[in-house]
Amino acid sequence: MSQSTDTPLIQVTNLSIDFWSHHHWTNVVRSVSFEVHAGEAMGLVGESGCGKTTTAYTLLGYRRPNSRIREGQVFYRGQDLLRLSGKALQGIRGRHISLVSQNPTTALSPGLTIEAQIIEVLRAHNLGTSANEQSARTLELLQQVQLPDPERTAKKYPHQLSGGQQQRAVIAMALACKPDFLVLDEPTTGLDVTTQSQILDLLAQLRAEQHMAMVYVTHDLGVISLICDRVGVMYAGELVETAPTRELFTHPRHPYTRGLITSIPSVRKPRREKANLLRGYLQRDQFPDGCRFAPRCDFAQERCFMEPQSLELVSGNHMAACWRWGDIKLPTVADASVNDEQLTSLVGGSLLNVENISCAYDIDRSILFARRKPQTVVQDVSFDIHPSETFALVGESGSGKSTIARTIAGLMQPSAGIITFEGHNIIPLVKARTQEQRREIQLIFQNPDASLNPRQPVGQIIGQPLRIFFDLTGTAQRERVEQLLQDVRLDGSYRNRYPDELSGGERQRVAIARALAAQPKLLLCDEILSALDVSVQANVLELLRGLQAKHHFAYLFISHDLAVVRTLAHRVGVLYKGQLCETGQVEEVFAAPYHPYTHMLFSAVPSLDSQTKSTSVVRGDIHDSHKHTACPFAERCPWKVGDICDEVEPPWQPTSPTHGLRCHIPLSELQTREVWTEHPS
Amino acid sequence: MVLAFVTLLIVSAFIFWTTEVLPGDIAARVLGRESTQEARAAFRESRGLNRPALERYVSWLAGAVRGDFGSSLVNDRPISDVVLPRMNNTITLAIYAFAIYVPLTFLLSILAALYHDRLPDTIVSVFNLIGLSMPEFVIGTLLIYVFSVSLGIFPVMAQIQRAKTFSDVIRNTTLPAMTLAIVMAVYSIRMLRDSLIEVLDSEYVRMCVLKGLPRTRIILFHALPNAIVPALNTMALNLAYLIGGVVVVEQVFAFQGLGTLLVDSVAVRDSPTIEAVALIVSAIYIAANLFADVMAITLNPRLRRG
Amino acid sequence: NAQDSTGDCVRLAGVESSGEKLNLDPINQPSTENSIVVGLMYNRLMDLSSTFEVSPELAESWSSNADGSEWTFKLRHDVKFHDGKDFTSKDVVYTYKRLIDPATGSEAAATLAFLNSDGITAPDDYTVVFKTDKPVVELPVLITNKNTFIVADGATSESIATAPNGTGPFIPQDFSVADQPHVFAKNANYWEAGLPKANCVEFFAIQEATTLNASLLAGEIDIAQQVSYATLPTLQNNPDIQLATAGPATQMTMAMWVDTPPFDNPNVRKALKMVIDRKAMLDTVLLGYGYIGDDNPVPPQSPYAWRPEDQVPGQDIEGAIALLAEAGYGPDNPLKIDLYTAEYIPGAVSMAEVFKDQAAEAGVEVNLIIGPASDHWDNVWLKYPFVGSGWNARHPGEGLAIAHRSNAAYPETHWYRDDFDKILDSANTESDPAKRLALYQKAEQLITEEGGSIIPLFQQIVSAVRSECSGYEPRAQLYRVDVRNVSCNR
Amino acid sequence: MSTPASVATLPWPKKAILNWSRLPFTLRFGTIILSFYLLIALTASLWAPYDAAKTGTGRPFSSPSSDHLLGTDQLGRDIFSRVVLGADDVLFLALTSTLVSTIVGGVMGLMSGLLGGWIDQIIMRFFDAVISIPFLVLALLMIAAAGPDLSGNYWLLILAVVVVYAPRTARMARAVAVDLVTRDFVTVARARGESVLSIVWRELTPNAIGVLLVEFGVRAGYAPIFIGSLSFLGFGVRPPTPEWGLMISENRAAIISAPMSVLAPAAALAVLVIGLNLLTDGLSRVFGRTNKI
Ligand SMILES: Nc1ncnc2c1ncn2[C@@H]1O[C@H](COP(=O)(O)OP(=O)(O)OP(=O)(O)O)[C@@H](O)[C@H]1O
Ligand SMILES: Nc1ncnc2c1ncn2[C@@H]1O[C@H](COP(=O)(O)OP(=O)(O)OP(=O)(O)O)[C@@H](O)[C@H]1O
Ligand SMILES: [Mg+2]
Ligand SMILES: [Mg+2]
Repeated sequence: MSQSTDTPLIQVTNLSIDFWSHHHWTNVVRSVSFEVHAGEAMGLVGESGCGKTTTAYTLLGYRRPNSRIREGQVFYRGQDLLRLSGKALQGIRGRHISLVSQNPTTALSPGLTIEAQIIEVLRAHNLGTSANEQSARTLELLQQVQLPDPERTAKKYPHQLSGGQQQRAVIAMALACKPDFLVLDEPTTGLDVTTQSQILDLLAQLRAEQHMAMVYVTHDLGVISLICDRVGVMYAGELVETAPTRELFTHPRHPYTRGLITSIPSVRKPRREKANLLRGYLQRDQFPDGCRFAPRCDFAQERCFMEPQSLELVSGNHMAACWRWGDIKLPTVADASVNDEQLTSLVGGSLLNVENISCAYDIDRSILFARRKPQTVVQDVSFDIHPSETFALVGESGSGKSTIARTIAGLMQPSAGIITFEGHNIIPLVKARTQEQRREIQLIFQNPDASLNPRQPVGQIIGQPLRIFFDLTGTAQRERVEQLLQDVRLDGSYRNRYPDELSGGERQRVAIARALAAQPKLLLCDEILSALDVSVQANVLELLRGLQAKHHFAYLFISHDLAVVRTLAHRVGVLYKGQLCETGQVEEVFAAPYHPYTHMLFSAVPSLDSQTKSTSVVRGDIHDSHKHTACPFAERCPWKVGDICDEVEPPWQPTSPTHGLRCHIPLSELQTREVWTEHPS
Repeated sequence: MVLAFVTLLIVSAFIFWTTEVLPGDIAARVLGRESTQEARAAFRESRGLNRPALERYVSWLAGAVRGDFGSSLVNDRPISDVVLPRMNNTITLAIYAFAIYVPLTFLLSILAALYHDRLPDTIVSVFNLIGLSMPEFVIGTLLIYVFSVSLGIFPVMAQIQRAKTFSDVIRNTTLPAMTLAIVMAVYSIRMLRDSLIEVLDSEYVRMCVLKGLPRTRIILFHALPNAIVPALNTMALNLAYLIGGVVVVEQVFAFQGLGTLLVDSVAVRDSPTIEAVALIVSAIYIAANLFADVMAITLNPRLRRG
Repeated sequence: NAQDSTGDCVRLAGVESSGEKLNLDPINQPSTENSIVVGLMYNRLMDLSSTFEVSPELAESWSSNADGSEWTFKLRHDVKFHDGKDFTSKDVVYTYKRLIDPATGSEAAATLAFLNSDGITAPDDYTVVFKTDKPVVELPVLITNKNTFIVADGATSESIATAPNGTGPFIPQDFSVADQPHVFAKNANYWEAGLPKANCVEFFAIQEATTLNASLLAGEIDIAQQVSYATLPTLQNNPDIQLATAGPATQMTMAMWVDTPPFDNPNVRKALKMVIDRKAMLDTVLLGYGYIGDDNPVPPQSPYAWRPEDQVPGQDIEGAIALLAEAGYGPDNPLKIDLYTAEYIPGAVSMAEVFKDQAAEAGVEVNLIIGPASDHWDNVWLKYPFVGSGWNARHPGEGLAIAHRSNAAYPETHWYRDDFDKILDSANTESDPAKRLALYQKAEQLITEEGGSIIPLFQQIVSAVRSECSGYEPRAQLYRVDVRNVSCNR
Repeated sequence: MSTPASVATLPWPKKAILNWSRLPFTLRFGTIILSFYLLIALTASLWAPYDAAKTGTGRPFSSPSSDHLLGTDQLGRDIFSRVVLGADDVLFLALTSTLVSTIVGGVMGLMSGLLGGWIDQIIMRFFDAVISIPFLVLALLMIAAAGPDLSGNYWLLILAVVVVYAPRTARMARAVAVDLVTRDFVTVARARGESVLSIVWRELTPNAIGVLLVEFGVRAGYAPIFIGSLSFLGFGVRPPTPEWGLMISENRAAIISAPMSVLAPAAALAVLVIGLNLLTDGLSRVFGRTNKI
């Protein structure tokens, strides 16, 4: 977009930051320099822990506790923010530079209404003299971020809003004083694809309107491609490559950038070769004197380990910190070869059969005995899973995916329906099930931080199922644990570590090992990749596939990430508001005819390959509508036929023995609807 | 609400049962060491103590449900006459003590949390720990010697019943209120400090800083309301303590409160009085807990349902 | 109104609080606080000195027949009750009949058992006659105790609770059980000329010794009837405070059951009495504010004592060891005893601790079992073979009988001895004072040498009075606080 | 090709826990104080200048001198000797009673929070009832019910402390548990069919330990004072045991006449409490207080 006027708005020079931990200073950001001009959007990418947030905070003159700025300056309009007094900073923060932080749920003060929190900012910066003026401005802001029903939303508390709405509120707050520079720290990472796509649209629009400069921090290159003019890639606290967005994606120079790009699964393309994945993960105690990426680099030579690298000009305004940028072969996205693995044929009968289950939660179990009517969140869902098969359930947050998994695991009682496992009816609740049934179905959760007991060493965590299902103790248990750790490609010595001494990917592998320990036949994987970095995700995906080949489990794979699903699943079920709206073989679901909802999910996924910047197909929010309609998707459906959608339950339309969808629109018409355009005309 | 009554019922049954199994003859205790057997027998008869325990409990309970707590076994005065004057005194003292305790707790915990692991925190912590290991009467006695005997500012005896004006009430009850406030504060400061430190480290407080909000506003409107929530129940617990557990402080300041009445009643085995006081304390505890829950919900709307 | 004349009030503090037990009916005095309050508003026929000499109060004079079985009391004519009613012999007869009527629950019924209802008569308005079945030569003393305050004819517990009426120097103001202090206004029509000197009295019950002490030092009270030994050092050389003592007062006792092993062995009893270093015990337990005892309810300092203080033998560990050896106890087989006690009077636990320590010197292992004071008289005393006990000062006739006669209401030593009873009986009917004294002394000697009471100490009443006040004389009787002569100049 | 080889060879930094100088300052200091107390408790009988119960070793209420480092109490006993000789009783009483109440309260609270539903309601209602009875009265009733032969019995006193403190600890533990049971690792354990006690022990306790430790530190300070205030009402430890709470309480009238008789045991107690709190604070730092409430 608008390229350099004379002086940059923000100029970071030679920034180095250390953290105090375990009795010594650890360097976390090293010699980072970049600049952002007025109106420009710069992206910062890198895997978790590389120092993106730390860098972003310094852009507001903020230093986290236990850290020190070893050297460097951050100039905003000529003032060094790092050397300003607290009072002066108070005047700049929120007024001229605003932050949108990663997790809106924790970033909003839980005890104050949205309005109060916005007005507070206005008042702190003496904008809007009267209360009326401030309220008016608040409403204007809420409208600007496209929050539904601003008057009512203003009076709500943060927890009364959905994640996407909360993030909009945070953005409204950031915009309150019309700043000229916005720092966004992973503003969409915790959100659904659909919500993410809406927020990105909003940001793009705001930028266009207000001509703000931005620094956009994320680990998702796809997002960057949609919003940024320029990208900086960080590795281990260093900026390893900066380039204009398109240039970076087409001609990545640094091996790390390359790995990052190839690690990204795509909805549009089926499975990718695993050879180009990044290996290992960032380890602070492993840095050589030279290039910090060297231990993980496939091209590393001795010199790499000795000499530190700094950014060198590659071309135009493309810089990379690798002396070999010239010699290594440029990979291209197109290079990634397609792995046409055959679907395992559906041998034998089904392993698990879910017939017409419905689930409901008792809301409000308060002390007052007052009980409201249970709320149904899963309705009449049926599917089956065959041995060695991966069945994926996709859908937005709150669509009932986890509820189904919990029901199969016996953690909650379905209000209707039957579950059969290996041909036998299984008793709904886990307490009543046989030891054998408990063993054969295992559950892995989204967040390994929550599913691993932080106070147990890995050995004990994996040992629990061994003890309870196989009576293994002592050395026998230990040997088995080591074996299992090897199965998930971890070293046996990890036995003695605690979860907080592991990286996210390693934690998730431990969780997988724990499930494997039971020698299950069915693994219920509830969003097990969502919390992981792309590079790590790719590794775990590989692992899951490898394990399936070896042990022949079936997976129920729950995810909202279509790309991942496409990579792993054999069959897919698309869930919306507790109802299945489409099921079929993965290739069938990922091809026309589409259910309108499936279509919306697809189009929301940002992609490096896509040329379009806007994906405004997504409408509304799963949480917005509370009206009951016969087709649950009716209100958000871009192809809504008419009143029939509200009043008549849509029919199930099979397209093949394995594929079907639930919609009023005739199949023939759905078939012709054009979906995303990879190459728009 | 139902559960509150269940709790009260448990308390009343428990108290009745224990006073029943306690060795000791109320007649001997009321009439004194030198009373005759005949006199004791007559006394028991006159108070209806010869009826079976269960019968007495049921009839007491029936009365209590209608608001009639019976009469003191000691002097046959209606329980309300015995308890209400003391309760007035106690509640006055409790309010005053609370009025000192709450700001004291806030102030010191904020100080300690803001200067976490630095000098002010250490000083507060050390004083806290010393306070923790100081019995109430040592604190009370020291206050008496400093403020009454040496400085003559406040009276030794907290004669609230003689105070005619508000300032008299304040003057007469400042020392016991201070003692109680200190005793209660030591534990709460610890809790509130910990929880404040956690909240101050939270993301939304950081966001407030990065929004350019003034520090006092951040502490008062963002940090404190959220940090208080876990400490609220302790405060409720302290209220129950203030109502029924301050025997020692009452005695040190020759204060006519419920605590002394309760201990006296236990000493003579006057079960209707014990019951009445215990139920008042329980009810206040339950009410305070409920209030704490409501406060928690007000301060933290997340706890609201629906 | 008393409140307005607070400046002239004598502010008096006692250490015991009766709580809800407090009542103004003399018939039942479960606590000292009670008795002090009652003493302010009533009179008795006679008053008793610290040494148990009787002096006229409502009775002007008295006389008996030759053998002491009929006593005639002449009453004052100029006395009126607070409500204006004249005081007459009817009131006296009513009071005493009420005191011995079992239906009233009177706690004096036992001590006044020698009276009978028919024998109390009033020949005229100002004469009362007591006739007894057997001669009672010390009747005037024996009918004078903490319960024998004269109430108006017809008064009942209920009427006293709502409208107390007496002849005494002070009149209760809005008396309520719970409210402190209890305020009494001067009885303007009091029959003793010029008395009381103070316009009013405020009475406080302060249980906590430090609080009492601080209130004294801060000038919030004028007279503390009894101060704790532990706070004495802060008062002793204080120019604002005068200390006054009276005594011997309360006796401090450890009571053994003489019919229960190991105390059934006279040698054991003797040995346990010999191990005590009474002087040292006095100096530590009472800080010297008291007298040594002779294991005899009559203190050695009394004219009735069978031997004077200087003849009381000191500690004799060797002797004790020898006696114990005779009883079969030695280093290999030490005597082990449980002493049940409590802080039922100030110093009781200290006494037990010092006793334990001193007994250890003779190889006796005393195990102290300390319970709550409130439980002591009801649950412990008279229920265990070795307990702490104590008695307020009494006239020897009563003091010897109350716990030691075979038919005593409080047989704390199980001392059922006919010979002892006979001596007491003859003393009660002996009208020659000298012979009577000899009989008492014989009984005392028996108790000292063979009895089950270890009485190492008698307490003094140590009162503290602020120097602004004068005229206060403490009495050995704990229940009697006489403030008629007190006045304060502030 | 990918991870295992490279990961396997990583050196793992030495466990910080074993390295004394790396331990939190509070933990080290607390350990020193406690060891000091333990040393005194174990050896005082060898070197204390006087017997704890020996009366009349000097004039009553004499002030500190070379004969009596801290002076004497009302019975002329040597305060210094009594303080050092009392260490073992205090440590035993305070630590045992608090430990038992923390364990009992902790387990009950965690279990209650884990089970939820009506069992939880019953347990918590019962504990609420116990909490709402003034604690001195509760203890008084208990000890009076036990009768004079058991008065001063250490186990009875410990029981009294447990009855009073365990419900409070249980409330706290329950709050932690309620937060923990929604975590997935508990769900996993449930799905595995673990027993309630096993979940409490293996999954919840390690996470609640930080909170419980802090609670323990605070309560351990209260316990001797609580026992002392029982003496105030005529219960509690039997004299002449040199237990500090009892000493403070029995000498309370002498706080002005002979301040040391009260202040010395109070100071000894204060330092013990500080030591204990430093220790528990340090320990909970080491264990990581993952679940503060
Ligand atoms: N308070 C702290 N004390 C010690 N180390 C810290 C602290 N905060 C962050 N770090 C370390 O600093 C490094 C950079 O952290 P930062 O939050 O900037 O990473 P990030 O790139 O934003 O990662 P993510 O994608 O996970 O948010 C990490 O290795 C982290 O472990
Ligand atoms: N314990 C509960 N009590 C009441 N309602 C619940 C409970 N758990 C989930 N729900 C509701 O049930 C619905 C489905 O929840 P579920 O967790 O199954 O969704 P999901 O598809 O797994 O979403 P996500 O992607 O966010 O995990 C949601 O509307 C949610 O609010
Ligand atoms: Mg970050
Ligand atoms: Mg879910």
